[in-house]
Order: sequence, then structure tokens, then C-alpha cells
Amino acid sequence: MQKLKANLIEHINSGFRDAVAKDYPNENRLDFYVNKQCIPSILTYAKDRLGYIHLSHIAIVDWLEEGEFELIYIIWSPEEKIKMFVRTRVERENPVMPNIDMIWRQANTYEREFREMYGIQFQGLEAPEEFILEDWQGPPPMRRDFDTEEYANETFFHRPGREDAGDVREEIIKRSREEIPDFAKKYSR
Amino acid sequence: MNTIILIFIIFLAGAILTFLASNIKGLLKEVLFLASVIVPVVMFFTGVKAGDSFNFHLAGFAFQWEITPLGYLFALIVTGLGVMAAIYAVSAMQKTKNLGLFYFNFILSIMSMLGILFSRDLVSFFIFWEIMTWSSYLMVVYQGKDVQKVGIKYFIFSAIGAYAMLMAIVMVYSLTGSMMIDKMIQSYAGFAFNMQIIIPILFLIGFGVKSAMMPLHVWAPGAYSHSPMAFTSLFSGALSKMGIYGMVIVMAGMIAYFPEGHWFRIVIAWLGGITAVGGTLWAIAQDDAKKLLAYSSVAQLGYIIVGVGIGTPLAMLAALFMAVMHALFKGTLFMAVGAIEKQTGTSNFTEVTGLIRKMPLTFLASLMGIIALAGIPPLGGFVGKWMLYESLIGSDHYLLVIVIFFSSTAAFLYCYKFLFGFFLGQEEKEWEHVKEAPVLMVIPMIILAGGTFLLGTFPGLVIKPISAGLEQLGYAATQGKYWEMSMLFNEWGDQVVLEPILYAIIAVFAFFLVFLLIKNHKNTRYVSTKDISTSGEVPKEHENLTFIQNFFQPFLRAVEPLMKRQIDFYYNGFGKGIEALFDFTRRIYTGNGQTYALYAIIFVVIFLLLKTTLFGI
Amino acid sequence: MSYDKDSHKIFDFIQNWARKHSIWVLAYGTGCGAIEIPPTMTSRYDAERLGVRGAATPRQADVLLITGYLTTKTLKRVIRVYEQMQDPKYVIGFGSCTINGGMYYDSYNTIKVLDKYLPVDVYINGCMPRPEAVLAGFAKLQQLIAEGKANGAQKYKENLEWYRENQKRISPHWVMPEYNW
Amino acid sequence: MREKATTLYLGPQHPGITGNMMIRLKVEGDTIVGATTEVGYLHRAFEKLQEKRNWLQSFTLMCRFCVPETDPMEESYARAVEAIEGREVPERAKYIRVMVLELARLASFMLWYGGQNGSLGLYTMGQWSVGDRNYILDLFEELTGGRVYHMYIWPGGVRRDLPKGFEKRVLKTMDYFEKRLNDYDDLMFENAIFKKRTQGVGIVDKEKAIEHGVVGPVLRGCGIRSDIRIDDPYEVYDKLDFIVPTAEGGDIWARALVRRQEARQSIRIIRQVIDMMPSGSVYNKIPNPQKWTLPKGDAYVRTEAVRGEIGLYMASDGGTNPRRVHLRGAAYVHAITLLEDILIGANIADVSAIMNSLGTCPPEIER
Amino acid sequence: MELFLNILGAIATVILAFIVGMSYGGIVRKITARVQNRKGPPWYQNFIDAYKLYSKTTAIHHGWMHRMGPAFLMVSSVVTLMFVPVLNNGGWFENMNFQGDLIFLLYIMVFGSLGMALGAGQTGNPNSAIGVTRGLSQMVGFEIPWVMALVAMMIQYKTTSITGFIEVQQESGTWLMFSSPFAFIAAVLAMLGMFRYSPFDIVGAPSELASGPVSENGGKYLFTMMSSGSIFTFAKLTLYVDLFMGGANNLLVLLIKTFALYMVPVLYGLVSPRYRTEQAVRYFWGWPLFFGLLAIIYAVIF
Repeated sequence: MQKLKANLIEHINSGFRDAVAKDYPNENRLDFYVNKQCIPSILTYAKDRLGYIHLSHIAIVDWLEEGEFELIYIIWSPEEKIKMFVRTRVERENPVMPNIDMIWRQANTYEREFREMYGIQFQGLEAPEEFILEDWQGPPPMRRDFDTEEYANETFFHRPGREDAGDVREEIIKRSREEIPDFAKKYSR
Repeated sequence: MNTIILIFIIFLAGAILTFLASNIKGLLKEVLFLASVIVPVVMFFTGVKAGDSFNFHLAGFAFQWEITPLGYLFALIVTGLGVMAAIYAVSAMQKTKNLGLFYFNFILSIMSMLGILFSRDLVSFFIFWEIMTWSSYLMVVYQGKDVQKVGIKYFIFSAIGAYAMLMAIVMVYSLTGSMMIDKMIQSYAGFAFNMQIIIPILFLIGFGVKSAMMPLHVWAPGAYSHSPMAFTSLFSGALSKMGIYGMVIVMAGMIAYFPEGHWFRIVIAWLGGITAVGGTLWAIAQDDAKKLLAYSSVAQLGYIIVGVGIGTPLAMLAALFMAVMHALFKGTLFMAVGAIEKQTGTSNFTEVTGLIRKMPLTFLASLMGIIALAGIPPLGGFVGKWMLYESLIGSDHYLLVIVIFFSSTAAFLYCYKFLFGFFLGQEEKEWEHVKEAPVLMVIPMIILAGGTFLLGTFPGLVIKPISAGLEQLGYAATQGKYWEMSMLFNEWGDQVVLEPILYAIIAVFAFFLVFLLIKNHKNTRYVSTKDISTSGEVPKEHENLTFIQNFFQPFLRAVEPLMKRQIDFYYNGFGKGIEALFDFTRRIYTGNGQTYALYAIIFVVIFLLLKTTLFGI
Repeated sequence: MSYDKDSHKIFDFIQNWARKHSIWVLAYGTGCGAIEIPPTMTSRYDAERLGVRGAATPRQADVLLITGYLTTKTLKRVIRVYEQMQDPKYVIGFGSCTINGGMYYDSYNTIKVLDKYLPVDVYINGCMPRPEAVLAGFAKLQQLIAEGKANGAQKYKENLEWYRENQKRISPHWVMPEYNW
Repeated sequence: MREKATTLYLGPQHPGITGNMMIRLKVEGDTIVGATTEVGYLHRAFEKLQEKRNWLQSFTLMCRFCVPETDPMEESYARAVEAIEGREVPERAKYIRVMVLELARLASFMLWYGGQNGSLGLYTMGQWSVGDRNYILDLFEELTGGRVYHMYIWPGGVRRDLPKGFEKRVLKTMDYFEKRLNDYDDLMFENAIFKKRTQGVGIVDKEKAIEHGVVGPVLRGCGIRSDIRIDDPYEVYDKLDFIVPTAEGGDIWARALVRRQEARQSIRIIRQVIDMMPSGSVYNKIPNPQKWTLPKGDAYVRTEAVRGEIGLYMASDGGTNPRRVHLRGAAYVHAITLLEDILIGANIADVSAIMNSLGTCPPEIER
Repeated sequence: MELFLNILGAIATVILAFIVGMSYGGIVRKITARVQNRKGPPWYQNFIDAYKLYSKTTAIHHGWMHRMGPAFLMVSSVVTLMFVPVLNNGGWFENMNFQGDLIFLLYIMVFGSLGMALGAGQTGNPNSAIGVTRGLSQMVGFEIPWVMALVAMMIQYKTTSITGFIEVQQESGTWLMFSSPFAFIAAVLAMLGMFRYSPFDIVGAPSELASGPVSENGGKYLFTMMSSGSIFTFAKLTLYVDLFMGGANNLLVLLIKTFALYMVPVLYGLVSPRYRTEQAVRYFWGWPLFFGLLAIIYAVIF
């Protein structure tokens, strides 16, 4: 496993000098921090030359405090059985990313979702604008600075709570005469 | 003066006058046209009865025109449909260029058809046949679209038919020394065996072309769909019946005396059966209403050919009854297509949808036409189909029954496609402006459709003259054995009583219609065709909700082997040969009408020369 | 019964009895509650013995079963479907999410209180309600029908303006189909 | 201008759709010339809500991602949390987790039997299998208190130990299912019409499978032996003896054959697990959830569900709430690009069957 | 007076057919449920459903043809019923048995389908149109073996009227299903398509077309169609019994025979998935066609 990983780091670094590797020794996982421009080429390289043929996930995290989105392309090689994380960061203001749906067709779906939910533009992405939301007017809703609770309070009706609403557990005890398990007792009000 | 010759003179004079008046503004040409169609027809109905005759000599030939009972029957089709089509044409053809030529040809074709029916000698028969061919040819190329392909196809096939007929006539003349049809029939039994085979075959090729019998049908779809619809109703309804008329004479007059006639009949009947199946299958695949009806005409003529081919009294009754019915409903349907084309500018199902609320009368006429075509009681198509099946079962043609039944069941498919494509489905915005066709176009349709309704319950009205015609051809009397005014019998005496059926259908229909109308009348409301259950989605503006593309794809996939063989056979093999022939002939024929007319005249001259030089008369 | 005012009582009784024993549920799994519908319809719980069966299109259906949370996008479809259904028609709200938003109380994309948008005849609570609860809900609906009290559709018709306003609130730019009612 | 092809809306209100989604079909004849998947009818913004919940609260949202089989999601969440925190799981809990996962898998297969055959018009099958599924749900009810949502596999183990005699009841149920699966085979796989309808329909070949990132039974249906339980084993799968069935052809029939075998393998695994189950505690206590924080870090775990691989990416910023939970279900790749691709040229009659055989579950897509 | 009695008899026949057809429908639902491990609805559930549909208070229509569609359907069922001898000795149910023959019946039976298809067409629902094309295609499929069976019988017994066939069976004392077995097989195979149970329920296949041609019909339209379906079921079953199973001398025998026959498509449907359209059509042009041909050959030889 470690041999394979070292081999992999060597391969990647020979082609992409600024790719920083980070190893997780106990797991079959290897991270690479790369520049966003390298993404298509590094993924193509990994897919065509290294046998990382399966795009398992494209994860996204909104680091609001740092003003950046982090995109993590997780690819998997059925031969080497190693998860490779290709991580990149893109600024939150007017984010633009290269498009990779010609490498893996399914990436199209991820990119459509990110475009709608985070407002990230992918260069040359061909897909209808609306994906999940319909008639959405506000900011991209999955960004951390969008307050969903406030929006919900403004837009939807809420049913007022009951006057006699008490602790459910007590009611349950009264009805079923069952003891609350110890581990749960701690949390009861 | 004899009424017969007077009719022809009025036709001719009217045609020429209308042609001359065609450039004068105002309604003069329309009035002249209608007059020159209607006056002779009225004269025909009032002044002529079966048995009248007119004889004269010209250029060494004895011409004999006589109204036989059979001819009278077909003349009824021609005149009736002719008048209706003429009324329709006046309204339908407004604002068309070259109207004079249209009117001229129209009158001429009616005249020539009557001429064919009245001729008792082969010379005038052939001359009128040629006039009919030219005039219809000029109609086919009238609109000037695809003339090279369609017009030449039609002309080539007509020429083949004419050559074949001419050869037969020459043969008959050389054998009998007379041009009289009666004489030919009488002396047929004495011909040599090879002559006994060749002469009917040649005649049948001539007639088969006109009645679009497979494999001579190739011209029909194009020609039917390219001539103006006002004429096509006559073309398909009446003109093609001339082929049937000829066939009836040949089959009844000659084959009846032919020692191996049995096999001959089977071949003809099977050709008819194949025609019916092929026409139906092709009709199902069409997206253009004209083409669909054209192929449907081929199929319907196939049924008639089957009946004529079988030749038992019941089969003959069936065939001739179907000929009348076909004239009625196919006339209606072609007129309806014409009306729709006039109002919307296209006759393609994939473009026009949802006209039912805009053109209700046209829909009603088409609906009745379609029900008649499909052979569903209580309309007249059923009577013809019933008699055909019973005659086929009674005369031991079991497989043919299945073939015909397949064709007739499959016909439901294109029947539905016709109604659905034009009238049903989504009511689209682009056709919002469409209005009902002009009155003069609707009335002929409704009258013809009404005819199918009347004949469905009282077929005796038409079977009576048919029966008279058959008696002339040597069949025994059929009244009481096979039919009454509103009853039909088969060989074994099983019956269908049509009148109570009609009443039962009307009663049940009315009862439940009233139920559906009255129940909850207050809370029943009309909603637009956009308010349908589209799984909860609201359809977008540009999305098409009418299902019409490739309408019967699963069925066509199921019959693919059958269709494929057809395509291979006709269009890859036979069709290729024909195309090659066209290329050759295109060098000779320049593609305009006058040349063809000239060619035909030369043809007649050669014939006259032949006659004098070869046979020395 | 409020639909036919001139009709007689015995006639009403028969009519309500028939309506009660023939409940055709529209096949529309709007939310995760749809997972408990197959068990309700199949062998162990067998709702068909109570006359409950599925209907494929809104024109034939009697009951609109809102199985769980409704997102705004689905709500539009539900309203269209509901208005295509023919009287008498009933709505059953199924699951906690239809009552008060359930655990999605702060989601920006789901409605919280169904009866502001559609007239609900019966609510079934729980997340998710067991098939027994669903059957109990149907039984309650049957009881209401028999008593002639299941007149949500009537309420909707009378207060259409109010419902419309609420429906428009979730999505101001949404164009309603004009052919309703 | 009106389009030429007819638009058919398959869903959201349609008996043939597998959940609340829509496929906008463009048809000519009964051949499909264009298909667009439209989703978003079930979008509840789970991942957004989880950012507002603490670690335990967001666990309760987890199982609601996709209802036919809820436990793999819980399992993923639990393992991701454990990976970030480095929390140990007792050995017995691991076995119980495997048992629950396999029971859930079997229940989901029962639902698939119903859906696949219902889409082809064989309703008897659905009535049988969905009815039989209740026996598994009964077990779940006894074990966890819920039929559908269990919230049983939580970080640090499982919520409670097995009740007394539970193993015996599980084994008895497994015996019953083994018998029933043979009945299903008689009705379904021995049926000539079923073969006719499924063979050569909805073909996913190997190249397409890799291009689209196909997972699970669909991938195994194209002859590629791939299963997270073997490739990237979790819990105690590496100690168990089972095979990963594959089939050639890539059509609905091949996928059905794969699932047919897999259901039997699940029974086999459950028997082994019960056989090998050690004794001991079943959970490591978690601290007060109000104050429970995880170290900064991230994890990506994969779990094999019935529909295929489920991937869960989780990032923690060291706070009491997850920074980000990002789930990728099998349907995310199957139901959009792949489905749109293989529906072109298919017959209208086969759409529903193809969707069912791909294992489309719309809430996984929009979450 | 005689006319009045005739009309009364006709109404009695229709009511009988309605009741029997509806009850059969309910019993089939019950049997289906039992096969599927369920209790199932009561046998009279169809009556309740029908009455419920009848009592629906609103209805919509997309135009006249849509409104008239169910009436067309009803014409087909009722008129077919009028021409099918219910009992051998006629009696109350004689109606119009002697006024039409099999070929007439073949054509009147499609009358309703075409009318219904037109009604469905006007709704503008693409699912309806697709359902109609499927139904018509399938009809072309099963009519061929069905007609072959009938033609074989016609040439074997030299009659085309149903009463004629009953007489033949009464004279010879054997049912025609034994004396012309191939025709019976072909006809029964065709019957599978005629009753539209699975695998031939392609017209209204729920998972494909919602409910096909009836997508837009609810309330009174669906009620009319449901009743028409029940009457038509009874008429078709009675026709089969008259042709192949010697008719019936009293109602009890008729019920037993028709029910036994009805179980063939029902039980076959319970264990079969649905065909695709072209597969269904091709199915009828396989073995059923072969048996039809055998029947004709058999009839010609004997």
C-alpha cells in the first residue's frame, strides 16, 4: 500500500510540480492539493495513465471565513484500491472552474448542481440552467451566508406550537410505564 | 336529335366555351362550367334510359353507342359524383391560375367516362379511353409539382395500358373482323387457346392500370395526391371505376367461357387480395392525408378486384356495390382533405391538428366517410364487406377471406389516423384562425356522406340496378336469393336484417348520449385541451403534445417482414427498372402536356394506318 | 351532504356509503411517505379490502394523498393535480411534515403547513406513519364521508381567493394555469 | 414554433415513475428521441440543514435521504464521524451493523422485486414480495422501534443490543425468505415473457459504464466485478465469506440476475454474522451532544447499498456542527446522465423497467 | 305490444349482462387477491365503484367527441349483446338473435373501440393517443386467428349464424370445442387478447401510459365505460359459449360455463408480465395463427 502511494506521488509530481501530496498512513487515501487550472489535466492523467477510472465524488465545502470554496475530486482505482483526493480552492467572489464533464460524463451533474447551489461557473458547461430549484430568485442557497431559517420564516406559514406542549418523554413514561434508558436520561430536560 | 349525342355535344361545347371564357372576370366561367356539367347530367337522368342507342359510321368504322344496364349503373356513379365534384370544384378552385384548363379537363373527363360507358364498339371505347387518360394526365400535372416524377409515371403506365389494350383490340379485329364488343364476346369461345389467354390478359393489363391493380399501381399514389383534390375525388371515385367496368366485362364476358377460367379467376382474385393488403399497409405508413387516401383507394380497389375476380353472383354484387360505395366515401374524404388543405394550406397530419371544433361539418362528413370505409355498420361500407366475405366463404376461397379480413382490420388503423391527425388531438394556436370550409364545399361532402348512410340501411336501392346489370351479363336473377331492399342473404340462407339494426343502434346511442348529457349537466364544463393530465407538469409553449409522428410504429414494426418484402420487390427491383425506363423516356418526352397530346394523336394515326395496311379494310 | 341540496336523505345515505367504500387514491408519491404506500396496498395490510385502490390520473381519483413534506416545486404540481380532480375529492395529509414542517421546519424549500394551501380533510401524524396509521386515516376519512363532513373541496371552492394568495406567496413569479375552477 | 416530436411527461404524478421525479420524453412513434431528467421535487436542502444541527441531530436527518434502504446512510454517517474523531467501535456492534445492513438490503431487494415486475405488469410478484418484506420490517421494529427510519447505527456503535432470542427469529425469517426466493424465481426468472421484455433492453456496456461512473448491480451487470464490500471493505465484511455475482450483457435481464444472486448472498451473510457474532458492549458512549465537538478534518466513506456505492464526504471545522456533509448516492450518476443517455432509442414501454433496473431513487439526487 | 315486449326483453338482457359482468369483475378481483396472498375486496366492490363514479358531481369534457365516446362504446356492447343468443331456447332473451350473423358481429364489435378511440383522441392527451394506437394494433393481431377460427367453423358446418351453430351442437350432441378442436384453441388464444388481461393489457398499461385512452375520463364517462365493459365481457363470453360449448339451456349452466371460460385469461394474466406492442401482435401471428390454419385445413378435410 505504502509502495503504491509513493509510486503515485512520484508519478503525479513528475507531471505536476506544484501538486502537494498529503498521505494518510492508516487509510487507503492520498490527498493532492493542486491549482484549479491543473484539475482537468491531472484528472485526465490519473484516469488514462494511472488507472483511476472511477470518479467517486466531487465534494464541495464553503469556507466562508477564508473566502474560498474547496472542491475535492475523489477518484478511485479498482486496481490499486486507493482513493485519491484532488483538492483545489476557488475564490468565493465570481468563482470560475474548469469543466471536466468530457472526462467523466457524470461530472456534468455535479457541476450543474454547484452552479445552481453555489453559483460556481464552469467553463463550457452545456446544460439547462435550472436543475433542482425552480423560479429561484435569491442567492445560491447552499452558500453559508444564506440563512435558510430566516427565509423559511419569511416565506412559509408556521403552525404555532401547542400551549400544553410539554416534554414528550414524560408523556411516554406515563403511557407506557417504560423506564428511560440510562444514556438518554442525561439529556432529558 | 338523339339525347346521347346531344349530351356529348353539350359537354364538348361547354368545355370549349368555359375554356374561352376563363379569362373573363366575374362569375361567367363558373356559371358556364356548372351549366355544362349539370345540364347534360340532368338530360342523362331525364332523357335517357337503359337500352337507348345511337349508331353512326365514320372513317370506315361502325360506331355503336348504347346504354346498357351495367353502363347505366356506372354512369350513375360518374354523373352523380361528377356533379358533386363540380359544385365542390367551383368553390375549391377559386383564385387558382389556369382555371380554364382545369374546367376544360374536368368536363372532358366526365364526358369521356360517359363515352366509355356508352361505347359498344372498341374504336370509340379506345378513343374515349385515351381522352380520359389525357385529361386526367393534364390534371395530374396541373399543379406543376413533381411533374417529372409523378406525371411521367402516370403517363408511362397509361401508355403501357393503352398499348396492351390496343394490341388486344387489333387481335380481336384480326380474328373477328369486327370492332363490336358484343361480337367479340360472342366469338370469344371460338378463339384459339393461346388467343383465349392473351386477349383477356392484355385487356386486363389495360384495365388493371386504371384500377391500380398490383403490380400496376405504382402510378396511383402520386397521381391521386398531385391532382387538385376537387378532381381527385372524381379521379379515385369514378375514373378508376372505368378499369373495374372493363374488368367486369372481360371477366363476365370472356373468362366465363374460358375452359381454364377457374385458375384465371384465382390469379385475378389473389392479385386483388395482394393489392388490398399492400395498399392498406402502405396507407398506414403515410403522413400525408392525400397519400394515405391514395393508398387506401388502391386497397379498396383491391377488394373490388377480388369480387370481380371471384365472379360468383354474390361476389359480383359485392364488387359493384363496393364500387358505388367507394365512389361515395372516397369522394367525401378527398373533398374533406381538399377543404382542409384550402383552409390550412397543408394536408400533412404532422402539421395540422385539432380542427374538430373549427370545422365540425367537415369532421362529420369525414367521420361518416371513415365509418363507411372501415365497413362498420350501420353505414354502407358494411354491406359491401359482408357480401364479399359471404361470397368468398361460399365459394371456398378461405385463405382469401383471411387476407381480405386482415386488410380490412388493418384499415381501421389508417382510418383512425386520418380522423385523429386532422381533427382530434391538441388544438394548437397556429390553427386558431381556421374556419369551416365554404358552404359549396361542405354541401357536396354532406350529400355524399348521407348517401353512405342511406345505402347502409337500404342497399336495395343500389343493388337493384346492379342486379339488372348482372342479368345483362348473363347472371341469373339475384333478388330474393341474395338481397331484399334492406336484407342480405348468403349462400346458406343466413341473413342480416339491416333496418332493425339501424334502429337498435340509434336507440342505444341516443339513450346513452342523453344520459351523458343530462347527468350532471350543470357541473359539466368544457376545458381546453391544454388542461390534461400531463403528470402534474404545465406544458411549455413550444412543446408538442399531439402524438402523430410515426403513429403506428409498433404495428409497422410487427409487420416489418411483410413491408420489407414489398419495398424490395416493388421499389428496389421493379421500381428501379421503372426509374430506368423513365430516364430513357424522359429523353423522348419533353415533359409538357402538348407533346404528350401530340404523341397520342400520332399513336391514333398509326393505329388507323395499321388498320388499313395490315388488315386491308 | 352539501353538494346536492334538493336530494333526499336516503339517497344521500346510499351515495355517501358508496363514496365511503370506494376510495381511489391518486398515484402520486410526493415525499418519502410513499415508501409505506406499497405495504399498505399489498398483502399484509391490503387496503383494497376497504375499497381503497390506486388511480393513475387525477380525473379518476378521489383522494389526494400528500405523502410527506412538500417542496415548493412539488406543491405547484400538487395544486394543478388537485384542481384537475373531480368532485367529490379529499386530501389526506400524511406525516408530520405536512402538519408543521416536521424536521424540515427551517428548510427554505419545503412548505410547513399544508392546510394553508390545500384543504386537508384528514391528517395522519408520525414520521413515518405505519400502515396501520394509514388505514386508520382512511377509516377516519370514511367516517367523515359517511357523516357528510369531508367537504374540503367545498371549502376550497368558497375560499379560493385566500388559498390562491397563500399559494402565490411561496413563489411570486409563478404563473398559475388559468383554467382552474 | 412547435416541436416535431411529442412530449411525454413521465412523472412526477405517474404510476410508472420510481419516486417523485420527472423524465421529459420526446417521442416519435413509440421510440424515444430525447429524454431529460428533471429533479428537484424532493429537495429539502438536507446538507444545509445539517450545517445548522449538531452532530447528533444531523444524524437523525441522515436516514431520510433515501427511504427504500435507510441504513447505509446511517452507516456512512457513523463511519465518517468515527473516522474524523478516531472513535472505536466495539466488535459486536460491527457484526450487528453488518446484520442490519444486510437485512435492509434484503428488504430493499423485496421492494425492487415489486417495482421491477410492477413496471412490466406482473403485479402478483409485487404483492408477494412487498408483503413478505413486512417480515423484515417486523424484525427492524423489534430491534429499533421503527419500520422505515431506524436511527440505529449511530456513531460509536449501535443504539441498543439485540433483544433476547432475536438471532433465532432472524434465522427463521431467513429460512422463510430462502424458500420464497425460489417461488419468486419460478414466477419471474422462469417466465418467458419476462425474458422477452428484459433481454437486450436498456443496455449499459462497459465503456459507457466507466464513462458515466456506474456503480453497484448495474456495473456488475456489465460483467465488472466491483463491490465496495470487497474492494474497500468496512466493518467485518473482510472476514465474511460471500461472492459478488456478475452477469454479462448489461441489459435489464443481466441486472436482474445479479440482484437475484445478491439477495441469496445477503441471506448467507446474515447467517454467517449471527454465527460469528461475539458478545460484549455495543456502543461507546458519546459525550453530551450539545457540547460534542469533532476535531478539524475530513473523511470520505463509501458504503455498498442495493443501488450501488454511496459516498459520504464529511468535513469538520472543529465545531459542534458539521461543516459540511455531502452525500453522493448511486442514483446521482444513474438517473441523470446515464438514464438520459440510454433512453435514447428505447421504447416507451421500457422506460419504467429501465429506471427500476437502474435503481433510481430521486431523493438521493437532490437531497 | 310485441315491440313493447321485445324492448322489455332487451332491457332485461342488458340488466342481466350488467349484473353478471360486474359481479364477474368483482369475483376476479377477489380471486386475484387470493392468489396474491390478500383478502381482497368484497365481490360487490365493482358495483360500489360504479355507483361512486356515477355519483361524482363534476365532469369535464374536451369537446363533443369526447362526450360521445362512451356512448359509442355502449352501442357496441349492447348491440353485440342483442345479437348473441343468451339461452338456447331464446325466450325472454331472444332479442335480435336471428337478424345478424357472425360477420356482422365481428364488425359491430369494433364499432365501440373506434368510437372510444375518437373520444380519447379529442382529449389531446398524448398517452390516450398512444394507447389507442396500441389497442388498434393489438386488435389487428388477435382478430386474425379469431377470424380464422370462425371461418374454419363456418366452412365446416355451412352456416354463419350463431343460432345455426347452436342447432348444429344440439343436433350432434357434442360441443364444437371437441368436434373442431383447433378452431377452439385458436379462438381461445385470440380471446386472451380480446379481454386485455396481462400480458395483453398494453392499452392502459399504468406504468407506461398512466391509464391510456381513459386518462381523461372520470365520473360519468368512466361509469359508462365500466358498465359497457361489463356488458361486453358478458356478451363475448356468451358468444364463446354459444359457439364452442353448446350454448346454455338455463341461466345457471350459462353462468358456470362463462365463468369457467373467463378464468382462462384471468389466470393466465396473473402470472404474466406485459408484452410490448409489437411482441403482442407477433404473438398472435405465431401459434394462434398456426392453429387457425390447422383449423381451416381440418375443416376442409373433414
